[in-house]
Amino acid sequence: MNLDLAPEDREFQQDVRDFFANSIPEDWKKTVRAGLRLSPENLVAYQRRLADRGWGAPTWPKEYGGTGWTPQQLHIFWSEASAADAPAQFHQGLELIGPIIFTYGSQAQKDYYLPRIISGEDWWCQGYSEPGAGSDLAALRTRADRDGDDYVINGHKMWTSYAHVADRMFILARTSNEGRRQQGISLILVDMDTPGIRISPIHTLDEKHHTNEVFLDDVRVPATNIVGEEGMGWNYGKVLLDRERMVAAATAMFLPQTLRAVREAATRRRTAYGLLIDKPEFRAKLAQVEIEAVAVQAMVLRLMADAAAGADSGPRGSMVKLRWSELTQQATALWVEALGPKAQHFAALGDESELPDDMPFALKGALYARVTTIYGGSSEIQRNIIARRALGL
Amino acid sequence: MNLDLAPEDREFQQDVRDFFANSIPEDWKKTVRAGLRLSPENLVAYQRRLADRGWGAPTWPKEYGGTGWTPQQLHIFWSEASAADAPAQFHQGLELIGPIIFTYGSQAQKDYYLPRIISGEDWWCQGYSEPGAGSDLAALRTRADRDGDDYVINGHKMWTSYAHVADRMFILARTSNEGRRQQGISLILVDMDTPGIRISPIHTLDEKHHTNEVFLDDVRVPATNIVGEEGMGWNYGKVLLDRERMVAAATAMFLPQTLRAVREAATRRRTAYGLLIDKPEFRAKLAQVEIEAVAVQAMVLRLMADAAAGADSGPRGSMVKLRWSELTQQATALWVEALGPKAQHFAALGDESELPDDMPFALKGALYARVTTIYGGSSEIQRNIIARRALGL
Amino acid sequence: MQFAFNDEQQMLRDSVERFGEDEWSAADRLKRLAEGREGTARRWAQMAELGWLMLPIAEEEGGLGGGPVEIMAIMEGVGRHLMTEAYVSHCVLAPALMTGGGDHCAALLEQVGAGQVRIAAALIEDDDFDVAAISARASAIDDRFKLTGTKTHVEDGADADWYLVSARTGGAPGERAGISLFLVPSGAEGLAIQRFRAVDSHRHCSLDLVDVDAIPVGVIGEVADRIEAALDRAIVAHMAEAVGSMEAAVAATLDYVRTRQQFGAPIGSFQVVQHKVVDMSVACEEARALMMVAASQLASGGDASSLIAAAKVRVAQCGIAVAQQAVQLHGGVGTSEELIVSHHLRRQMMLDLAHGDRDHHKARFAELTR
Amino acid sequence: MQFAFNDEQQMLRDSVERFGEDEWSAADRLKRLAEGREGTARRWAQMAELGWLMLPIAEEEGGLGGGPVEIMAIMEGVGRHLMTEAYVSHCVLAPALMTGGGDHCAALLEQVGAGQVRIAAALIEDDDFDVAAISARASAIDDRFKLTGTKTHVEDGADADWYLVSARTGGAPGERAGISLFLVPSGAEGLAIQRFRAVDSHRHCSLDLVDVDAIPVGVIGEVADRIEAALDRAIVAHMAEAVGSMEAAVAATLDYVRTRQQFGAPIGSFQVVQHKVVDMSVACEEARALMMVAASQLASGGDASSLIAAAKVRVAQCGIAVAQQAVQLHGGVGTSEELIVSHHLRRQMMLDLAHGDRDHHKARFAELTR
Repeated sequence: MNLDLAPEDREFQQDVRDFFANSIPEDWKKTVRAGLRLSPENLVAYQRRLADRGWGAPTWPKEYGGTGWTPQQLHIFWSEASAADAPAQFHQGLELIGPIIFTYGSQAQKDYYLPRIISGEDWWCQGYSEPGAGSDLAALRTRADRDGDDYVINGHKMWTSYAHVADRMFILARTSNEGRRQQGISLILVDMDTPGIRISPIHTLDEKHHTNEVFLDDVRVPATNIVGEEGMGWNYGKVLLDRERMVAAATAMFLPQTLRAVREAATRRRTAYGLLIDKPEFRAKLAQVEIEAVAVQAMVLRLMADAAAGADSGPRGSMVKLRWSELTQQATALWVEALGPKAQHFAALGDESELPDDMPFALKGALYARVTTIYGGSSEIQRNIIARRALGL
Repeated sequence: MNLDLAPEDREFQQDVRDFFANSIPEDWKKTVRAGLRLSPENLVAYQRRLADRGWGAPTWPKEYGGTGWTPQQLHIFWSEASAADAPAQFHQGLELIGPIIFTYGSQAQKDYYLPRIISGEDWWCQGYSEPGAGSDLAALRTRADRDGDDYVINGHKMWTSYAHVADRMFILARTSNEGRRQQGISLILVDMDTPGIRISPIHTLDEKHHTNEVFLDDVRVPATNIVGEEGMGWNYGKVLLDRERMVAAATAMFLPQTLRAVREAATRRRTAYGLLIDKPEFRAKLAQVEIEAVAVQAMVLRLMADAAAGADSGPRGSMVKLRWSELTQQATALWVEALGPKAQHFAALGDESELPDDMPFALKGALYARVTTIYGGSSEIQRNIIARRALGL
Repeated sequence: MQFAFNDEQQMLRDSVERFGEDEWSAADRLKRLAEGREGTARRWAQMAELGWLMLPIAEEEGGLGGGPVEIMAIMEGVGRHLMTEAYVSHCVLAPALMTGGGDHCAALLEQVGAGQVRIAAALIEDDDFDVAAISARASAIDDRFKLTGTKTHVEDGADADWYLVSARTGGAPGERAGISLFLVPSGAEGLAIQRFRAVDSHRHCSLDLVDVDAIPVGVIGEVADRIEAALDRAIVAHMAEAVGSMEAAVAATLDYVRTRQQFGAPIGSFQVVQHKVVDMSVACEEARALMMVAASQLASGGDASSLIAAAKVRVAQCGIAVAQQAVQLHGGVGTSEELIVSHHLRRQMMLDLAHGDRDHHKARFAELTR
Repeated sequence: MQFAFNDEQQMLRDSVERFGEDEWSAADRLKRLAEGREGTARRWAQMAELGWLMLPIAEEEGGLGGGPVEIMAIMEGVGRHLMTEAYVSHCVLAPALMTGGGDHCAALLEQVGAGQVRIAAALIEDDDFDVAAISARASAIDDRFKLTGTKTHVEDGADADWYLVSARTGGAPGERAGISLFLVPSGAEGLAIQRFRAVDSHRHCSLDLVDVDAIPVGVIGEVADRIEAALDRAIVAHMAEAVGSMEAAVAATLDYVRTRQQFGAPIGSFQVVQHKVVDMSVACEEARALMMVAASQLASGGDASSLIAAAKVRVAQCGIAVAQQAVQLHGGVGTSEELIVSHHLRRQMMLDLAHGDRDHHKARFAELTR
């Protein structure tokens, strides 16, 4: 989608384009197009490159080390990153805990943690979900008991992505059992090398290790690690509501990467008809997904324009999440289709013969994509939220 | 779908085929393929022809004038009717009130009403829905008050199909306000020429007059017109649950008629590519609908086999209704698509120039089809029923 | 990228909104439709007076030079109130085809802007939406042209005074070269008109032409691109209408599910109903975003063709889905003439067909992005 | 039309069910998979002992002459318990290709039935599912044949002792005439095998053949029909597996939504969840009905090809939709290796691909019903 750009934006666009032209190794691109995350080492390397360029925190205000970019600039940045097959930045530090810290954290927390997020020195993971608290997060049971100058944390977190590589974790824990379920929950920062933390991998259908259970047994952290006030942790999540639209927007902008991969696979696949990409039925299906992706890009433009105007986007962030996740699933499924019989060759057995590059990626992408309608508020929960908040039902 | 037939069934099949070969005028066929009902006069004429052949009530036991056919024979009968572009029989007398009368009615009711249904002499309509009682039928407010040897009925019925041509109506009315909402409801037979009945047409989006509001003001009917016991009307509906699978099955078997019409239209339509029917994208879409229609036919075969074995079909009648109605909508929509730009020519203006035969039919069919997921228990209600009764949720 | 109207556009929008409420309130719809051509003529005169008819006409040709965004401000209101006046055909498509066509065109366009003349485009033959799939022939005799052929569908053509007819001065059916455009008055000798009504109460026609005198418009043999560019403008305007109609259908449905009681509660309290309304509103947002980006791109003069093809497909899909669901959630009453929702459905179905259905534009998108 | 098993078939079904519960309980699945080939070998021997391997082989060739309905009784259990043993490839497809192929085939089939030999069909080239889209060549030298070519995918071929290879003795790629079938041992000179694991833990391979000695099976140059008929049998067997798997996925989901508590209630009490489970069970019913009608039609000997093509498409669509929804309704835990539902999803995705995906069979259906 070409935009009408002001001359200064056009200059900025060229800067960004130049940067990406030299910053993305070929082997990253394959992974990226599958809608898969790079390995943690590579994501950290990417974050460092951006930080070196001064672009480590594109959505943050300047005073906290961010770029202070306008939404227009952000849109340009993401467009170019997407076009260059650059990955999305890993967001748990940058988009989740970072903004909470710079909004509600103490000066000491700001000074210490924020630069380390930007530089890639600290990798954060999120300790929210629990076995009995998924969609219904307020049902969480992890306790943080005050003991002198410390909190002593006990509990069991689930679906803690990248806990196995993270340096720090932000968790929601119950500091009181009184009042409504949402009350008495606090937000606490935990170093991952604190004694009493045990991490157990959760193996998932895509055969990648990206998520974990985290067991906390008498994990003792200084009371100063609490963010904001005790018992107010639930409320701090609200700052994220407004930022979530940015996460959704950024993620959705990377969708065309997967569609390029589908096109490439279909251009390679020979069929009795000729190349798959020339087959009218396949073209119609690809066009359908591409058209819906254009629609999502248009929705993102509206979000960014709202942000630029300082306007409330209402439920549009949720809508982009809903549509983006569905489309990722459709696009990766179409990619598997484009591979044909070879999609049954997921891994070589015995001798390490060469597999086509995109083969396991297409399948890993299609399998991993199943979780996109579940995490970050499942599609069912998103619809509940829209019904309640936007439609007043 | 070809079936393995026993020799006697094969003979029966030939009889039925011979009958239909000579019984369906060309102008009926066009209407039938659109999934539209014939005009009342034609439906009555069709019923008379069947009755003359002894086939007026294919699903009824012999003792009440039915054919006493086996499910296998019924399946053959409907298959042949469908293939011959014969209409489905109008079901409100045959499948709704008829079976209630022969199960719960008095001897006098049986002797009088049943033969008149089979012969086509009496056209019945169903007075169930009301403005405030649609999906939630138990909310009905029409009252039947006992006055000597009569009931005096007051109320307002909605969606009374064919009230404007019907001779008789069976209505649900409240004879008591005590107990649960379902209690105190009675089933009463009403002659349409009784004073106090006023019929007001409901104009619908397909521009055909097939349904009505019926206002009942002090409508006085003999108390002997009640079916079964006072206050038990709600329960008599239950006999229909088991028969509904037959209505669903019969209706679903007529789906291929519409698909033939789509094929014909696409075979006539010229495009820049050639005939529409040869266009791969269109063929893929048509194949998809035809394949789903094959699936529904297979589901019907299972239903009939259950019936033959005297087995409970569980929710399979509801499932056939769900799928059949969705497919009718898809098939008629595809038919409109197949017409192309000409689908915008619904009716001639001014001089009565000739319109292609299938043009208004395709559109009437597509518009009328919207009601198939609403009437007879909307798709939402069907899913509620399956969730509760079959899945125990 | 403009996502909000400026003051002037907002005033225009408000004025259309008032007109819609006065003239096309949902409750009076059947009465309005029953008035037939007389009603349309009355409203058309009012619209001329309000300056809307001349809005899209270039300033050089006596119009106001309004662009896609101004047209959008009008068409959303047309959609919300389901006005049957053929604004897009006569005031967007015809002027886009005729602009720069010389004195005769300028004179006619002035009359169009004043509401005195209606011109409809006769582009479609042989049941195909492709502008190049035509075989009507224009033969030059001295400086004059004679047309012979059949136009299967003329959008909003039933009551037109003039027709803009595409015909071949060269080339074979399917080729883009050799297509020319001509003006033909509705009373021309050799012209037979069949008039039709569509399910949305729009009035169309088909034309049979046998040696009909015609006046050329634009460069002989080279108007395929111009026709497609003009159609793109008409399509974007129709998309704004579709979005207006969708949003009205959602609003009506929201009202209904909040008030309609079944099983002792408003049906809007049932989760399945809620999620369906949510999906409707997501579809609205999708269609609105596409429509606005397309209008904006068109306004900026950039190449918008693949974007418009994409938007045409998706807006139609969303529009039909929303209107179908609106009917479904209203239940039986949703299928009645009296309620507005089924009128939205019928208009959405016909908007899909106007200037190429979903399949046509999907194939076009695939071709343009090949 | 047979919709219920007879006593014998019911006993067979029960025996498979017991075997599945003992050997492939969902809780032990990861352990079973970790055993790799040893586990498969042990279970294969048990299956031989139970007589299942010889069940589909013709009586004349030392088998039990079981038909599609008996195979269905076995395959539903295979699907319910997601057994990875390649019953269809070795015991349905290979025998159907080889039956009546003479002494050599009969001798091999006896060994197949006894579990001593596994034979896989190498039919696919060039990334296409069409049986005629092959160019591998068989050259006759005296009475012997030499094969040269590439087979991109051999279903369950990783551990086969023999391959049934389709190759051309005449004709051009795309033509049905000139296709022949050959037996090649896995250790043949000139044969290179690449072995792969799929996401469902089935083990496949591709073959490169250069002047490989081969034994002809069936009539030279005329086996295209035989191959398609054999594939139809394999496809119907796979559909029974798909239905078994779908029903198990629905049962697991029902259990889960009845017990999993969120917001103070089992999630199965939420209407949206209920309707999704309903749609899953409708899809199951649709797939089961199609599968049974197809098996029955195949058993009766009538022409079943378009019916089977239709069923293949729809069962795959239903199967994938059901398994995806099962994962979705389980939430995060649905994506974990430990829970069975994602294994059903992976198997359904691969079953779609086995012997032609949805698109291939949709086009085939369109062609057969033209």
